[in-house]
Amino acid sequence: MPSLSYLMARLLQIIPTFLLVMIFIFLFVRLLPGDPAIAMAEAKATDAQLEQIRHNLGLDQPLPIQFLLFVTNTLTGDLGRSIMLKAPVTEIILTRLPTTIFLALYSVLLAICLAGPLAFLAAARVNSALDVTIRSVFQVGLSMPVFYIGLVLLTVLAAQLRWFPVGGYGTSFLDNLHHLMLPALSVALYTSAIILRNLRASLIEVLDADYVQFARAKGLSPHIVMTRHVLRNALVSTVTLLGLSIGNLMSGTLVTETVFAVPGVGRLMLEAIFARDYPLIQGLTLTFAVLVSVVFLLTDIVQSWLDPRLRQS
Amino acid sequence: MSIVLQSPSRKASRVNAFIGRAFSRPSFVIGFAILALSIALALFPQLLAPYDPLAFDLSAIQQGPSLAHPFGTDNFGRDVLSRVIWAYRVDMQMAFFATIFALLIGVTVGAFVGYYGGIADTIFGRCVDAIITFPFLVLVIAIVAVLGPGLINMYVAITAVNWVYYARLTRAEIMAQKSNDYAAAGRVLGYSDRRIIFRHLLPNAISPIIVYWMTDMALAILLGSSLGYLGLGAQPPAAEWGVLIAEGRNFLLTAWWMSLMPGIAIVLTGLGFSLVGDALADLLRPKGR
Amino acid sequence: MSQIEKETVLDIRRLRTEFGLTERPLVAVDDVSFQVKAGEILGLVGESGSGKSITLRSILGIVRPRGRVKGEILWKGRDLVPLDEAALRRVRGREIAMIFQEPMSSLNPLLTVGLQISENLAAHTDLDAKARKARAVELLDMVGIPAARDRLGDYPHEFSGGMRQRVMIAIALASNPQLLLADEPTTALDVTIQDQILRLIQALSRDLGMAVILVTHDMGVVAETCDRVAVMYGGRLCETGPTADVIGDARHPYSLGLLRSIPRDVAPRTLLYSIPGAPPSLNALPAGCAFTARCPVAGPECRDVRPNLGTAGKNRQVACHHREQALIHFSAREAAQ
Amino acid sequence: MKRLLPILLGAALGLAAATSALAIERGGAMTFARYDDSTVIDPVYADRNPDLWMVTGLYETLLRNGPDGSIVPGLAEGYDVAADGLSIKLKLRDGLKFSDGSALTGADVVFSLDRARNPELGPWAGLLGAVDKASADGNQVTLTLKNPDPTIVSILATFNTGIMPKAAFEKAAGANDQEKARAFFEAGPVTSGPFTMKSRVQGSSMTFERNPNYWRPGTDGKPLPYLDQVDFVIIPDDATRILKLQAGEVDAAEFIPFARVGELGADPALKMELFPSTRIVYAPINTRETRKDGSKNPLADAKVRQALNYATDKNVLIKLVTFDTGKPMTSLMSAATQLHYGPEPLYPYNPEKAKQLLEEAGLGGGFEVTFTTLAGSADDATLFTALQQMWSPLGVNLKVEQVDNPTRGEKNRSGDFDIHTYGWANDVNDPAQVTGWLGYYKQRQAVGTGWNNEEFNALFEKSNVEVDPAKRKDEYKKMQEIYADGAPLLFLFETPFAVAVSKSVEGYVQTPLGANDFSEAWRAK
Repeated sequence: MPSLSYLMARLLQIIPTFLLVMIFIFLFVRLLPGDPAIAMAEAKATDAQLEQIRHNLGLDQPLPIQFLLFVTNTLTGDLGRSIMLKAPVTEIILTRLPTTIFLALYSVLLAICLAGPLAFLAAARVNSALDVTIRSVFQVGLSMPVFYIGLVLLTVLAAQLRWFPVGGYGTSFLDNLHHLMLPALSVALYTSAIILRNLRASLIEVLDADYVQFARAKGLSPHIVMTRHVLRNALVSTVTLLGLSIGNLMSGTLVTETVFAVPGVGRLMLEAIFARDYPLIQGLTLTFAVLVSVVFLLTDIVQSWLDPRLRQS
Repeated sequence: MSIVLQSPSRKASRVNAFIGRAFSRPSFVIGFAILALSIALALFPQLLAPYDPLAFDLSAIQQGPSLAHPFGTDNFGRDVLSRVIWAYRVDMQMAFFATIFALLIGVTVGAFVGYYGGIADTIFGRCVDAIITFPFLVLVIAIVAVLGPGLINMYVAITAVNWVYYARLTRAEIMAQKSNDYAAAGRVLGYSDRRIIFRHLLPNAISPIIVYWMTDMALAILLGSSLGYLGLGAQPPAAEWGVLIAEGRNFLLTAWWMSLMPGIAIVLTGLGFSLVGDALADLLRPKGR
Repeated sequence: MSQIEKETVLDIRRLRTEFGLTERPLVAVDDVSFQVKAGEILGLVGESGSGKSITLRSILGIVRPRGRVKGEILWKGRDLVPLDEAALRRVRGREIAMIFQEPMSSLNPLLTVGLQISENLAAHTDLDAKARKARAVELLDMVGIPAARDRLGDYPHEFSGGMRQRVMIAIALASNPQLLLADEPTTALDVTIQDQILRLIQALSRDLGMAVILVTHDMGVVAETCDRVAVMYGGRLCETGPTADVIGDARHPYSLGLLRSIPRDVAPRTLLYSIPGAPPSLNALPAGCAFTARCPVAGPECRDVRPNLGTAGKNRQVACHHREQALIHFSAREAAQ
Repeated sequence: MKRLLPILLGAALGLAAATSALAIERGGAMTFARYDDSTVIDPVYADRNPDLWMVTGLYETLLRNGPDGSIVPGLAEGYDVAADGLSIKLKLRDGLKFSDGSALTGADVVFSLDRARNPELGPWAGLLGAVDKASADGNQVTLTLKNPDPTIVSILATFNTGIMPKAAFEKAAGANDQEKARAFFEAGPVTSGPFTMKSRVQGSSMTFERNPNYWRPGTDGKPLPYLDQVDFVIIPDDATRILKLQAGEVDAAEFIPFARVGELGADPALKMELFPSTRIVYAPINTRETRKDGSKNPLADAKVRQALNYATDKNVLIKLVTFDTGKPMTSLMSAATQLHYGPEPLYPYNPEKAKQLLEEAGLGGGFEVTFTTLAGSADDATLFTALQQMWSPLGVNLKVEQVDNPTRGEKNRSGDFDIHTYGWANDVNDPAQVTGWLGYYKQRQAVGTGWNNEEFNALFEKSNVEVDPAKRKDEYKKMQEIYADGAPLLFLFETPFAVAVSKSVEGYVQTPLGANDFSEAWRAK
């Protein structure tokens, strides 16, 4: 297992990154054009009401003070109040986040289930008809935008065959698996195309590696050669890739949540953007950044668990 | 001197041999053909589209594919084929403009940072860390949200995020090239840093960047059409594949051609870019490592 | 060198290994026959691409990607060629072990050295976990790794290059094989370490009565270590014989070229001198002698007629149409020097 | 024989009554797919349509809007306006109860009305601006007014005067009214309307449960509502909402895009309801002498605005945008609004007349106009494309400028536009709201157009204190005529509320003001 000092060092690295992230978010919300007060007011509001809203949002304070307020509030978990939903941003995000995390994990799982076995089949017989077919299908998958995959699945599997519900979110775990199958699959198809590509390449590389030849020369059973020597080594780069594609995954859930009416943070982000709900946009962007950082961190930990060479801090 | 410094890839015979090898690969030929056709459609939609893409024809609403309208008509009687063809202009533009500035900025920054290293490199590293912490689409739509929807704003938003990826790639390549003999020779001969970077290091570092650019153009189409679909990219009535699919969204079962045809166009074009990109990646990969 | 005639353990007859399409195969090893006796170290020499590594891998049936092996590989009288994977697996590692050229890449970087030794024991012995551990320590001790007990939990990257090669040998020796196939075991190591490893192999062969096939392109290594030598070129054997005879009195133009071009007063570990021209590629082998294109004494028939490996003195075989001319040619050059 | 006939008749009549009573079935639940979620359903704080269209489901008002737009009794048995127009008396029904079983009394009414007219709280307090004091004596409620207000009766039937339980509300946690309101709502409020809120998952779903203590009887004589439960799911995407309906996952879907009305109407499992609404789609025209950038504004001339109106073929727009579900505007307000006057569609398509008017205005040579549309809106894109094609023969070069909603609001406020699209639906069952918004300069510069007509403004002010209904009606007729002639708008069309409902559900209504009324909905088993 990775050492504690390694973990600490890795955690410390996050701090300056996060400070920058906060500055980015803050600046980009404040310095660009558009008056949040008008965005939140009804068309019918008077100028005095607008002034009051600006005051309530702290928009009449100087920028550095606003930033300080932003940082201290954020650290205490206070992301302000949503203009659109009239509730604390933290609270809104916390109610919506589990859905998105569920969806993301679900699609990663589907993607691995799809890409894993196929990558093995393809790598076992490089350039065979099967390999070429698998690669071509996934190449097409890579060229399809997530929203389009979603629409196709929606039309065929939900609207016509009625195998799955058209959208929404379930009430129990199993119900969720059923409801979120199509949205998860739309993201998974794209993600699995990336995984397949990478896993196939690293499997081919590992299968040819000297240590696998050596393991075979030792007379080990194919099963042990496969699991202990091939799979584990091929996994290292795939785990890295999975970690790095978390951004893609989040982007994908944003689209798929919109297409399938899944009440997660992705759809919330779009709604917030259309309503110019600045506190909510700010909070959500930060949430996404935290999510991605956590996944990067987890990836590092898993990687250093898999690969002893990475354990030195 | 010139022997030491000349980058080998510039020799014409090598270029010819390279093109020969490229065209002997079926995947490259298919990809190249798709791209060539796409570019032709993007450049001359007025010659190739049978109808005005914007003209309403209330007598021909939502007609299925026929000889007169091979891709059918939409809910205003507009010819879907013509709209798909005109959309090539917008989408191919997206592929180009959403990436070219990111490439130029990223390569320049990456080259300088990679060559000089030091404090600039450290700051750059931190910025990269911070930017890749945001999911790409989230950051892009957040920027679009603040700037307002539309194509130009979308280019700005994508460029603002995307240059980082080019810069990171270029930096790594330049760092690798920096230690080579010809770079040292350039320094000994007293060439300016700029000349060493742009005349000697970059030409040798450029091939993985070009390969990435190809893939990135495919990604830009995916991203641009997604934004169009979400109402943040190209704006109706302009024809853009994502917008066309969004228009057909309400008629998935009754007028499937409205969303299917632009979808096929996206997949084909994306495939064109990635086939060419993959083939180039294979061909340009250094041998014997 | 032992004077007593020992039994032949490995007898390879007309070995042919090919790749690619059956209609237009790439032949990597063609018509190779040789024997190895118990306790004997056979050197298999040649330039890279001459087919020596593939010969070794053909013996164990681990030729990738999917090579086809033909001919006979008689291991203690039993032919290995027709055996299936399961049967071959009982031979691999247990009776015939193999070590590879790159100690860096041949050990799995993600697994502890202890596990990599004991998985071999688990596959071929009935030892329990505790006994396997004891045996692993013993093996590491035997190959000269200090503080062996403490190093079982270490990973390959925590060892130096030479130590890694020792670890690999320890793994190979785990189940007391009777034949060790060593594929350029010292090429990646620096000179002092090379020496130590070769001495280790020699000692093990002597002490355990284990036969060794040592593949190398270094004549010095052969001279120092091997009892007999077989020279390969273009996937075929050109000359075999006792080491001293072949080095002192080479007959094939290729061996002659290899040896005679080395100035006598230089230490024997000098790398092979490159004979003018390049070795032929597998898809451009002539029907006749593979060395024709680079041979100084080649006649018109050499290109089309394959010379047989013919007896040339006690225990010696040479495959050449023009042995005399070759001798004269190289003697003249030597005289000129 | 003579005796038999009445008996037979009576039997037949009884049978008829029995069948119509039998036709309604009680119990069960329906699932309703909404386009957006409510945030806080509170009479005072509701400010977005998804909030305020739900309020009357939970909170009953003293008076109600009848099906024909007239005012009918609600919690109050009736109302009595004093002759001087300065006070109103209302008597509450006997035995009224909140959903928790506690009695609904005059004190609750005073509490609710005081809250509703407190300008510190919600955006709607102005509607009760004329009220000086609300007081109660048992079931007798009296409102005294500062000045006569002809709209007050309508306001007492408007969502913002819904009656809330004083005791339960004050018990809710929170330092101020706003926090209390949220806590009260989140906890599943005690209500006076047909339903209570059982559960809610923000952004995803909400469940209304039957209020057993609701006062109003159904056709079977027992109290409403018929349904035990209404489940709401939030599906913002139009196509997904409809797919869910077609798949039978929901029983009704609101805001059906007009493009799909025909298709869903033909679906044998569905009823395509087009509820008359007060919703109008129009385009404010900047009438100021100069544009924001200082250049001369050709649209300042009423003749030019009239010309553009004549040059616009509304029927084509209605076909393109509303797929023939809309109607041309006949006045500044929708035909479903009280005191509407408009015998025929305004500015029927007449390109010759348009041309002539432009000649008269000296702009026969053409000019350039910018049309500001909402980015991402397909309807706006269609409107623009159609208008561009309709106006180009007149030499009007229409340019498009796409902005998002807040930017459009900003441009409207600052007068930085030529023409832009806008929509409106009444919140109150009285014409004063829409008339003030669209035409009264002192309110919002006549919906940002800068149109400032002295006569219109004076009439509007006068009508707001006019107690004589007949005179008020005259004043409104005059205002509508002046407005139509001044043409500060491009008059486009009225649209209905399109809701598709499963054939198994009956009686759901969306009122002209937009309110979702489930009180008389029922489900056939």
